[in-house]
Amino acid sequence: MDRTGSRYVVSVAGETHDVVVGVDGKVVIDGDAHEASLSGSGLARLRTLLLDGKPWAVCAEIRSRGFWEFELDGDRVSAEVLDARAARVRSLSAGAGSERGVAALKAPMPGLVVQVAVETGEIVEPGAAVVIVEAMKMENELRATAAGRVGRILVAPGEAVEKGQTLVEFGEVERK
Amino acid sequence: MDRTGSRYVVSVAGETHDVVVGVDGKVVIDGDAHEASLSGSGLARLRTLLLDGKPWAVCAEIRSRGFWEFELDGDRVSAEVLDARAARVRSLSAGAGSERGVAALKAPMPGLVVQVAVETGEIVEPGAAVVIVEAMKMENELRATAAGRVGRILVAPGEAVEKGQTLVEFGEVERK
Amino acid sequence: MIESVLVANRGEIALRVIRGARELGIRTVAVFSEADRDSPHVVHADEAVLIGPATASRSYLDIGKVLRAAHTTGAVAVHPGYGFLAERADFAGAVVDAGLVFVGPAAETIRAMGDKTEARRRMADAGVPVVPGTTTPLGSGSEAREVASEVGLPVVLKAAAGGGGKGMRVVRRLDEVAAAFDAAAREARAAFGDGSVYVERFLECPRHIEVQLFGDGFGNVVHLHERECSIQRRHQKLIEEAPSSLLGPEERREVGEAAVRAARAVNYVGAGTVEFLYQDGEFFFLEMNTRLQVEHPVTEFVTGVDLVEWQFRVASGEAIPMRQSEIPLSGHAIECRVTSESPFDGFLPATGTVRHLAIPGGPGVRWDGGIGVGSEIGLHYDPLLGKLITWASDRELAIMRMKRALAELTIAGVSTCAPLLRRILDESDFLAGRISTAYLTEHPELFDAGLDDASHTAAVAAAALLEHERRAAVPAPRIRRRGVRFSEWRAGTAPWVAPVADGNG
Amino acid sequence: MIESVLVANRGEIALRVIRGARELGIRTVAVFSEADRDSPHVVHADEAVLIGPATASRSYLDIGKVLRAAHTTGAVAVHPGYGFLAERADFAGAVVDAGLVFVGPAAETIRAMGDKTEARRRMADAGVPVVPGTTTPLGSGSEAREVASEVGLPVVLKAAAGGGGKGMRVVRRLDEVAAAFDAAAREARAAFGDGSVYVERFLECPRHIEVQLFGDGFGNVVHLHERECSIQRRHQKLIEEAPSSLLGPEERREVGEAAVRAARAVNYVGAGTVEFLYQDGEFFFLEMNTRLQVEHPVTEFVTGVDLVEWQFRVASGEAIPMRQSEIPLSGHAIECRVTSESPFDGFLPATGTVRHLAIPGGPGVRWDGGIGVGSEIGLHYDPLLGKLITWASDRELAIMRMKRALAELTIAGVSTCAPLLRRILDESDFLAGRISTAYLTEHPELFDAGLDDASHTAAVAAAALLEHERRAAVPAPRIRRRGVRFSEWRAGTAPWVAPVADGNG
Repeated sequence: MDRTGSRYVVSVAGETHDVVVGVDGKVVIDGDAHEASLSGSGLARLRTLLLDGKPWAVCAEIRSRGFWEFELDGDRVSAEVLDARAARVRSLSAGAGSERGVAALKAPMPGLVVQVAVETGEIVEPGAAVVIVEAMKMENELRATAAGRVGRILVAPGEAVEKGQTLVEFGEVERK
Repeated sequence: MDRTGSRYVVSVAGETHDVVVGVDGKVVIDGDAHEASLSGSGLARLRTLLLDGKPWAVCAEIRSRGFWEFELDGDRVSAEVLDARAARVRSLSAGAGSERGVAALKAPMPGLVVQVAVETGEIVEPGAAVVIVEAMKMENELRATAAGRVGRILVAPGEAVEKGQTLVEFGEVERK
Repeated sequence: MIESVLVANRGEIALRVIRGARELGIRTVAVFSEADRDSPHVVHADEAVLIGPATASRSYLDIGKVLRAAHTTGAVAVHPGYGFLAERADFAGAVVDAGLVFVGPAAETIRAMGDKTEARRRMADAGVPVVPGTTTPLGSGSEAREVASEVGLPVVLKAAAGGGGKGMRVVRRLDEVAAAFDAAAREARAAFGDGSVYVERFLECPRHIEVQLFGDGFGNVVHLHERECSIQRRHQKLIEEAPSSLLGPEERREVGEAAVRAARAVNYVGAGTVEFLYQDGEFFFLEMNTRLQVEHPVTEFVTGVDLVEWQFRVASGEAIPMRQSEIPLSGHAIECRVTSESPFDGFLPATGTVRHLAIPGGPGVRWDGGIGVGSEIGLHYDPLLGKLITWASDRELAIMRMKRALAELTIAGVSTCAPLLRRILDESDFLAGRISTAYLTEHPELFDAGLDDASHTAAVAAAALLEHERRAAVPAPRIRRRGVRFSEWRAGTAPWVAPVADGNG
Repeated sequence: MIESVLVANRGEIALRVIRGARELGIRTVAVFSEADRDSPHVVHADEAVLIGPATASRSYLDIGKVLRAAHTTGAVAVHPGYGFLAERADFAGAVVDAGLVFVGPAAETIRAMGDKTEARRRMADAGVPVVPGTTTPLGSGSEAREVASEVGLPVVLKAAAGGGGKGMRVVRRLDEVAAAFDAAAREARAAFGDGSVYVERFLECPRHIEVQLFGDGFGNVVHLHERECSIQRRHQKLIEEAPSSLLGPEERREVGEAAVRAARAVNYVGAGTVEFLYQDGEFFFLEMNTRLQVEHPVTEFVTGVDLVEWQFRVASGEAIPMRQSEIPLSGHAIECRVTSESPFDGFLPATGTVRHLAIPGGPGVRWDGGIGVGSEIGLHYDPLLGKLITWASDRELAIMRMKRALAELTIAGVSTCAPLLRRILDESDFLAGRISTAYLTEHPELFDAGLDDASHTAAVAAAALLEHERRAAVPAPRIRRRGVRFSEWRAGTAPWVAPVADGNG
């Protein structure tokens, strides 16, 4: 932290911003200076962000280092904050190690598998039903987002699944 | 903790009780067995004590080891909990080192001293005004609880005082 | 007045009933599952009994356990709330057989109205208009297909034992009828233990208008005016109002009288609701709910009547304390259901722990909630976290008040549908009262996720300040983690999630 | 309608006014001191301006700073709330001189009614009965003694600029008059910047009955019925009701008309209240408050009128939207003031941090609060944390509802007067409506501290379980502390704390 303030790279809703937090109540976002202060302290309680005179209710939770989730006047926001150095490291490694050609259908919520509508080796069209999961007494049909060949099927009807659990893997996806 | 449960000595509102917390949801208070459970976990939020089927709202705060302060269905309760060993130590040392013949008037709340109504050496009667403290724009007269001779006066008008701060000491108090 | 009551429910409705009972000096007994030890409905009862694990079939739906809890605690009456056992005739019968008072209508009434096909028959006989369709459950998907082609598409398949949109499917193509029939039957069996399904013509853009009824067994049946519940998604109500902005005094009288006729046809006792669909100037009987409704507070606000108080009075053998002409209708009330669902993500059920709760206050605002700070929001039960209700002298002011109240509401730690509610309250068709059950499908723009510019900037500033504050408070770490971990779900391919057959109701 | 308003206040009333403004689409500007950065009234405004340190004289009472904040933010009107600058004629004048709208009566009206002796003169002239006493401020303690011996003891000394019990002393012995005069003058100077004190005969057991007024400057003056505010301690109201359970229709009409006469005598515009003492069948004018009262919600509940809405309408140049005969009076409302004071400890001011806040909900319940979780309750401002208000169809049910709501209210982390409120609501004289301003001094048993047996046992069990749980969670400490530390205050000799002159009002 130097006299001109601390520099961060903030990502919200897929957009990335350059932010400088000054020592004088100034926050500079992408070059625009704002008056900003955050009241009190403490997570898990309502605090007030005063930004250019306008108050915002903020109730924050930290997910992991630099990852924040908060309610902002009733909207739920996820944000990632890196310092300038970490952001540079990130940009250099982008693209490396990403999976290619393999997709997986994961459970978007915990629930009970009601039906698996595909078989291994089958080719599915975009929008085709793959698995039906029941949660809160409603059936939710999980559909394919793209054409592909069904690989491993990792669940069976009657099985309880956790949020994020892989249900079905797809092999090499041929996009036209 | 043995199979028969953990033994505590609990003081509430000046009364002391022998309490055994069992491993089976039983709490024995002064020999009487009760079904008891405390829901969830965490301080600073409302929890449910279920005692013989009756629910109580509890919001607890720990002041120091063994000292609890909580709201119990809207009543504010202070409690001290010692284990059996600590209670024995306490009972052996009782009376030792207690002050005799000296009393002090302490501020029951933070505030501003408006007036000191006594002088050193003066003998005051029970109920006599000693100090007037203003808090929340109301004047509060602190009076003597017993007859006595005024010793050191530790505050002056205009001075801000903290809760618990000694304002005036009294010398040897002659009780009739 | 009855001396004590066991409330065979959980969440906000259990708390609502307990509040009403306490205000009449009735001793209250709560029952709770292991998932609900810490729930507000437990702590506010005079007595509480654990009746089983989280799974509803082994706790809240277990009639034997509920009756044993009543026996153990000496409760003389049972209030079922809504959902769970509320519309199970066998439960009402078992309560009465156990020598207890059931706070609701007779088992026979529940049975007749709970069988939606039987209800349609009875209403048609009483001269109440019904939607074209079958009056008997269907045997198979192919039979359903036949009926659908007779009645004309689109059709809606409905669970005979149903309610709340469960076991309900709208079908627009003949070749989809059989699959939808199977899904509806499966859902109905899971939800109600009865897979019977029938078919009705599906009205495309009707308004959902329902009438609150009360009967007392002394021959008195009154209505407490109507509610407008057209803002629905997947047949589940989201926003309700009283009165309907659509009806003139003449139509209000007409629909009220039709509802009273329906209630008299089944000798109705207690609180009930007759639901109608209204389209092109015509009312059609939809169903009769033999219980208190989720949305009863809007009626309470415009009439000043405490419906739970009336339930207890009637269950205690008292007559209804007002005549039809004495029941007020004053101002306008709106209710927003706040559920643990992600509205911009296909209404996915959301889970989490309530970390902070700020409840709106001030004039004309009511909150009926079932959660507190620390509540774990899981998937075992209905996603309704609470209901926000406002009243004002007219609809416009009631909406402004609701906007203000929604702005004050904070439930941190779990996604809710509140952001969608806020958008609806700003939308011009809603403000003008141009609504129908198709409203949400006709307004897909309400579901576009994303923050407006001011909120986006505030979010960026808040995130930077939060992280800045954290770094100032915490000494720099010795060991730096390599990279940053995304959640599994964010990193994966987002599946496209949609209900099996998403009707436009 | 005015386009924007600066709310020159804090706490629950600032939030109340902001809510009302938002519901009318009026842009709101909050001001706040450094102690209130995190207050609900700040976050719910559209804009907020820091105006100084915690000390009120350098923030909320600083007219220059308030006006500069209005100028900076472009606010076109100022709402003063109650307290602080609300009854400062110079403030109302400065607002108007700055070209802004003052939401309240004319400076001249405030001046006339704010000077209690001048007010007594004017009312006597208008034929409104006043309590015997002086109509000019007194010069000294000895003069006060002379007047007291003329009027007859007991007397009450009152700040001419006063309100809210500040600068007020009841005296029963002639030799105490001079000392009480000095104390009252000192308090009045500190609270209002004006040490003028006058004297009135003190009525021993009167009821405090006040009438809500509204004038619009078009010649319309209406009353919105009366409030009963007899439950007071040290002249500060604790529980208020509407209507009074004492008055019949004839007396209600009589006192309402007297209040309207009083308002017409000063060409009253906006919301105001005429306070009366009622004893032995007679009403006496006590004072007129030229602002919204703390207890205005009980009137809002029984009339359905939003008084803040009317304030904004009248300030915007509209006429009052109802005639006298159209103003409803329906059911019964009660308000309990929840203050940060230890009622069983001489009403000592209490401080702390709000660690948990559970707000009651359900039908007929309103919470007007100014605190949130994390709020620091200090000694800078009024101890009012919030107001709990209930409505029901009659007084008995409203009281039952209040008992139920108070049982749900939890404010953890600071002592409040709620335990005393609960006891009052169980006390038979209160329940029977046998109340007067002497009620609390006549019921010293309400102040006996201590838990009942069931609560005591629950407290013992809770403490044991909390400590047991803590020990199970935390590994045994290596180093044992010797002995146990009491807080200084508990270990010391408890002083007997009492107000300098504790009147029975």
